[in-house]
Amino acid sequence: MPEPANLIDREIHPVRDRVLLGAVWAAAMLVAGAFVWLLADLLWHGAGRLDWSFLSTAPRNSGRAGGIWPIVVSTVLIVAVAIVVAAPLGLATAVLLSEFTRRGGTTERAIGLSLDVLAGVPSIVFGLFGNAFFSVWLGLGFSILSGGLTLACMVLPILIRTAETGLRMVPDDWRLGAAALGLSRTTALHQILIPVATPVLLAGLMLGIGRAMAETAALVFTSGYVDRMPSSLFDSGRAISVHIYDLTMNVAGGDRSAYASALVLIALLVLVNGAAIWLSDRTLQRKIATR
Amino acid sequence: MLSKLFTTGALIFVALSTPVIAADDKIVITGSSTVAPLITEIGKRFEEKNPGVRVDVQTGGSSRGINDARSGLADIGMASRALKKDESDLKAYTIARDGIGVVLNSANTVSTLTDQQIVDIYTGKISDWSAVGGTQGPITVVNKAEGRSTLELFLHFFKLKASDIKAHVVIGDNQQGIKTVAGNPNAIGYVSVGTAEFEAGQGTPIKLLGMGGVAASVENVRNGSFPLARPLNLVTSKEPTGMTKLFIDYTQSADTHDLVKEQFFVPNGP
Amino acid sequence: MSRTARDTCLLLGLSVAAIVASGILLLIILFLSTEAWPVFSQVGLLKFAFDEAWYPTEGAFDLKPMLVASFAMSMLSIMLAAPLGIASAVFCRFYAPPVVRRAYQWIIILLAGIPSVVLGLWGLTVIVPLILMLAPPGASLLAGSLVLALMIVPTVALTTQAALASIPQFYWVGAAALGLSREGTLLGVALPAVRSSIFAGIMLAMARALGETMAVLMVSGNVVQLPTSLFDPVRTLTANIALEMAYATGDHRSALFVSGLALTVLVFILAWVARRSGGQVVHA
Amino acid sequence: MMSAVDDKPTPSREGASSAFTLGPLVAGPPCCTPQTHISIKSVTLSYGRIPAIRDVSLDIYKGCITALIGPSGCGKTSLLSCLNRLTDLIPGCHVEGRIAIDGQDITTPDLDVQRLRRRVGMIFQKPSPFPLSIWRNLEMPLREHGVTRRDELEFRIEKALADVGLWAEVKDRLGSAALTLSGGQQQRLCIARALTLEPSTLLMDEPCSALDPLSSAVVEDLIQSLKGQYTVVIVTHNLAQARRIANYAAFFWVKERAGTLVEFDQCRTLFDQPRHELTAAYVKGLQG
Repeated sequence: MPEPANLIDREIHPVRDRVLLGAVWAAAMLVAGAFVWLLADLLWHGAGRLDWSFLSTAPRNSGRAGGIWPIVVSTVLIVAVAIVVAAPLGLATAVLLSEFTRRGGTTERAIGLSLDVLAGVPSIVFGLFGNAFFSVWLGLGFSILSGGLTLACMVLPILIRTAETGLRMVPDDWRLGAAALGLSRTTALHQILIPVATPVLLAGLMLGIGRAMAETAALVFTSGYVDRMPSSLFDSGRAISVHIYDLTMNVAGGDRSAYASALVLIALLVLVNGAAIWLSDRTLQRKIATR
Repeated sequence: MLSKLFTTGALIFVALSTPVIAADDKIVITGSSTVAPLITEIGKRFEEKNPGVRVDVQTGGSSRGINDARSGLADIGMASRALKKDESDLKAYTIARDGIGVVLNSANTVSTLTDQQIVDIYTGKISDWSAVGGTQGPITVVNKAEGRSTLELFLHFFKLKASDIKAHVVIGDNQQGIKTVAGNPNAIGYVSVGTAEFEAGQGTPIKLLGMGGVAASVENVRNGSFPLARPLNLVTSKEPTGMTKLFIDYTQSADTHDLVKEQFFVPNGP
Repeated sequence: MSRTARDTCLLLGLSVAAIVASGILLLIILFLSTEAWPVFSQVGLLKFAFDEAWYPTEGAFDLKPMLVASFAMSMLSIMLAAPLGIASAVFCRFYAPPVVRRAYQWIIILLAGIPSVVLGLWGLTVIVPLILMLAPPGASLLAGSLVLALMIVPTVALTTQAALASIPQFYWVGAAALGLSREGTLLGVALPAVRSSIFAGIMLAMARALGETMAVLMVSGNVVQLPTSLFDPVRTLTANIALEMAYATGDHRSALFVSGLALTVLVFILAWVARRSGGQVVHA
Repeated sequence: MMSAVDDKPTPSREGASSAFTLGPLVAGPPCCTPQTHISIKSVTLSYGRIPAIRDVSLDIYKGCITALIGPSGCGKTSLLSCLNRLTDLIPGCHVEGRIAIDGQDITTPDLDVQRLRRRVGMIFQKPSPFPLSIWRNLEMPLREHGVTRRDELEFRIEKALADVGLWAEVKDRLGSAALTLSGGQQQRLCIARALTLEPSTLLMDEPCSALDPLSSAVVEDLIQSLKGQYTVVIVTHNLAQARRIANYAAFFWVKERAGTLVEFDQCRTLFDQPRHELTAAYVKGLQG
């Protein structure tokens, strides 16, 4: 895509343009600076604790010693359950909103409003609700499954909103073109619209994964506190963020392990998001050809 | 591509969903987040001694422990407080105690406070450290959130009501109190004596104040001379039997005293 | 299966998904209401709005200061985060050299995944002492807003970025053909073209800010009072639940669920107002 | 997109300069059977409550090219969309009246619209190949319509590409992206895509107006060559073009804020001896 800057390089509003340039750089540097500061803080306190055994062993002495391996496994399982449930549900709802409802119509307004409100439900309320609904009412108990399902409810609005945006952005030309060829809407979605919207869907997925990985309050009451290696999805498993919370708030002398766990969490995010980017690039290459 | 991925995902999902044969005996314990780390450690040692037994510890607060023990959702509840009057239907087993002491930032020049001074500070009558012999600076009163057992203990000891206290920062868990006081030279708070002693030893800038002439130390909590302490309890709805009884007995035995000390609590008995 | 039938099946499936997705909220409201009912039936609704103060163990249930705090904190944080997030997206797309862009992209993605506990911890040990130097006690409305802003910047940035990426090429070409500079194109064409998507992102971010619990609990001081300045400690509705739920019993516990309901109502009103005004912006 | 350079006219066309002069008028019925293929009876189309076309009746003859002409906003494109039920996609769009293709009513709700759209292909003003490879652009619709045998797919795709004069140009790069083709090539690809489905009718909505004169001429030739095999309905603002290629022409005008059919006749008659003064004034733009 040709950048506008390549096409035009004379300045008509030098002051405005310079101010905007400065402001954008300043804002970006501010955000980056805050992140680097945060990361440096984590590294400063936690790097000394990081080694292979921290990754590969189970916690001892309430997490002050030992590692976090079972907790990493539980975290990945919980997030996987959440995404496996929420992604199809979210995509389906987004497709309904963008392809089958009119913007500003009653259906769109009702569903949209309920999603906006759902996005604002506090995570601790999700936790209490998840406990009452999944753990007790559905009888799943404290388990990775209840935790994952609770998180699925939580990330749903994010996934739906972003996917809807992505699909609405696909030019109507292709919708009309597909219809004129007698393609079913299913085919048009599957072959063209969804692949074209993939970058946006991916951005939403990353937000969702990030949110799910970072969640604490919703998991304390659902996937629980047990730091043993889970043997099935019906086992309770402690998520990293719950572990971090416990270490910082309840365990005296747990701070270094907490910082180190936070670093592991960030590494995990890099891995998961990297995989997501790689996967979408592959799908895009196979499905969509623009160059 | 995506559909293949989903199929694989679904297969893994199904494989993992198949519950493995449940452990011979599973004890579910829920409740206080203060007690949970200790019980987790005791549970692990108990599991080693009794193969086939699983101890699942869940948190959620003392009231959750009480409720779950009462409703039968948990075999045992954990509470970092004594039972209340309307909880006489339950049975409590004290496994350890936890002293509560007043802490200041170590930069603070004040080294002792009388009970009256503490009351005056917490009720807002004294608002500057110079009034109690320190260097000038506005006092930041750190208080616990409504309902928390340390708050109730504190209020009870100083004969105050929750609404009497004029706090500047309200905190939840113990470590938040320590971090808040450590980060603010003019703060005053009250936290668990054991953890404060440990943190001070680790170089965290806080110091414990004595109370009523008794130094705040684990030793003084153990021998009963320190006035502010709370029991850490396991709670059951009926007389425990079988594995549950075995576990409760084990938690109260001397076998676990080292674990109790590791968590900076005060073991039962001498 | 014929193609038309396949489409019908698709629509059916999508509708079911949408019903499930919007049904969750109803379930949650039902759950909150059931849990809150005991205290409602005993002390009535008005007590939560017109009581003197919040001392639930002493039978005082005033939620006003916390409603105001929740509202103020989320507004402040979105006012900080929206420009930062939009600027971040614009930076990534138009200003950053390729290497910087990739790095910055990762920063945003990772920032989205930093647990609120970690942000809270950082806020408590870094931001709060800094604010303390300006005005005690440090833990304050400002600290909460700053930490929240950092937390929701990625939401705004990623949604804006996604929206900018999907602007058809002829917009850029068309704008360039009109002799618009990069900045002119941005302000005059690109951002207006995607304002509805940006708006949706901001709504998501604001909802997140309203619902955030742990980080806010750690840095905002949690004193139940109407804030008179940025440096006053405040307690949000979410922090209220998290702080007191652990030991709350009986009416106190019920009252905490009323906090949850109150927050839901607040979000509902904000979302509704935003949709009405936002809708006009979008269709203008 | 407007790169005319790489859009070489096909060898079959001699003297591209003729695109700039008025060609000889194409005679009416003798080249095609005056047999009704599509019958439009009292069609009124409205968006919400606002009618866009009012009471249009028109017969479209088999194998002929029928041009719909008239000023912008007079409902030509809307009428075109009725013929393959693309109107279904527009929320709030409502069609009354009867449209029959080969005697079969296509306005009934239980009609298989996808089968209809296979029989009635459509070409849009803006070339809209999918963001797929050239091959996949042609293959995907075929598969959707049940053609899955490899040899048949290859045969049909090659034939369609050859019919639109694109085969020689793209046969070595079928795997590259369709969006890398020039505008004219993209439009011919879209026509080929419609042809692979073996439709009986092609609807064209200003198919040349987004193309440069050379590409436009190539596409125009292509449309000419479809005559006889396919029934073509074309909307165009280029009166010279309509006059060059169409057998029949229908003139639309806006009356009471809705499009209506003013005059329908053989192309030559409509241009040379318009019966209605509105038509006369409109085509005078061409003649004057």
